[in-house]
Amino acid sequence: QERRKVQRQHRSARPPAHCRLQELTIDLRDRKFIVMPTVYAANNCEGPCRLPLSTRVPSYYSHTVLLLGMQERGAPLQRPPCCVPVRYSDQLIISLSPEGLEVRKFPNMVAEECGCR
Amino acid sequence: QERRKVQRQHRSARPPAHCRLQELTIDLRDRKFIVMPTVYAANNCEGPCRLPLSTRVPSYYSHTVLLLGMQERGAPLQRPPCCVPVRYSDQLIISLSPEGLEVRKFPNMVAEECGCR
Amino acid sequence: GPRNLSCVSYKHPSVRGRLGGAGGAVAGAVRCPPGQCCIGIWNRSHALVQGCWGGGGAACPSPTCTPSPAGPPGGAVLVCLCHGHLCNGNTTATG
Amino acid sequence: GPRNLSCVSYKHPSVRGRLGGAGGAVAGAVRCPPGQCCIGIWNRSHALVQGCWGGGGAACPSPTCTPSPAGPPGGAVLVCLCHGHLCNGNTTATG
Repeated sequence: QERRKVQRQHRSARPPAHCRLQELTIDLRDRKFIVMPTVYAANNCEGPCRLPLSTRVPSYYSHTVLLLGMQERGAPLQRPPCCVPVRYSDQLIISLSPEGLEVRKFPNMVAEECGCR
Repeated sequence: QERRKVQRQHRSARPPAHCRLQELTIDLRDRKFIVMPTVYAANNCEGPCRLPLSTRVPSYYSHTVLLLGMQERGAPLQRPPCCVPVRYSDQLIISLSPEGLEVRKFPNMVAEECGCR
Repeated sequence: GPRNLSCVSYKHPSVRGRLGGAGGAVAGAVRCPPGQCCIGIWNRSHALVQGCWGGGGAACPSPTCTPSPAGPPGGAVLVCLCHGHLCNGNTTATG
Repeated sequence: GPRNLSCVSYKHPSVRGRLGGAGGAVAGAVRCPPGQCCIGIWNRSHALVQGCWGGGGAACPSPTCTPSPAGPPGGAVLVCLCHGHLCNGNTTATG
């Protein structure tokens, strides 16, 4: 059974066996107009996309399965299937501009689920 | 101005400058239960994801922009942003089994739009 | 490709599912969306499915229906694609 | 992290937008979703925003509010994160 929670492994640990959500923190301190957060858990999708996907990666599409099939039969693909976020969540950002402080919700800031596309 | 239609370039031509939809035909003749189609235009998303995305790739998310920002500042990413289909269409498949002929619509068979994720 | 072709539309009762734009299990004709071809599928003795097919890179260079074997070996299924008016109704290859 | 913390809730009229769960421009208290911290943001003379903050990896190790500078240099904005009951109401660093 695949665990669908964020894998809290160290960045130096070996990469995941299949495409899955991994912990990744993004530092926003160089964006001076941002008051909060200074760092946030954006996460990332990492790991190989290989057949059979059905037992390995919960979110997959027929298009991906057919691309992987081509690749397995030795047909080179310009762009092989890739492990990417397929669901995101929002992040509140508190920023300071000449107009004052603003609290705003930004969509698609945090990777929540991964799939092969 | 970016053309959003399928780029009908030959496979041997140079790769696209940015992430975009490219023509790709998938051969289904080795799947013996399939009567039609024998080949179909599945298409694929190809090309690099680079900043700024706003002027290059219509579909992009904040998460991707922040990952690309990390990469530009020299932070190595386990999984850099990738050019993938973000919208698909269906494909009718006519198959023959011992139960007879079946016409069925399969979802997510044809890449229609690309984005960096 | 051909624009708004008319094709013979038919579905044998044994066939599950349907072609886009095809009617029920009665013989008739159907007008196809732009760019589609006529398709006909037969087994040894009778027609199985007739209607519109394609779009998105499908090709039907022939104006007439010349069925050829398709699907699993031994399945005895013949398929034609064509772009003539009601071209999928007539074939010399089957009874 | 702390569970269902209560925090002081306030928004100065000059501030656009709102924190999750924070009320209007009146002083009060708010109960946070599990795992969140209390946050307080001040400028030189007064509080700007107080309420709940975080989830998803945000950390607030301190039980009390110790504001530190944040945001653009010269912006004179101070921020604290804490996990004590109504801890974002009191700070010794601002008037």
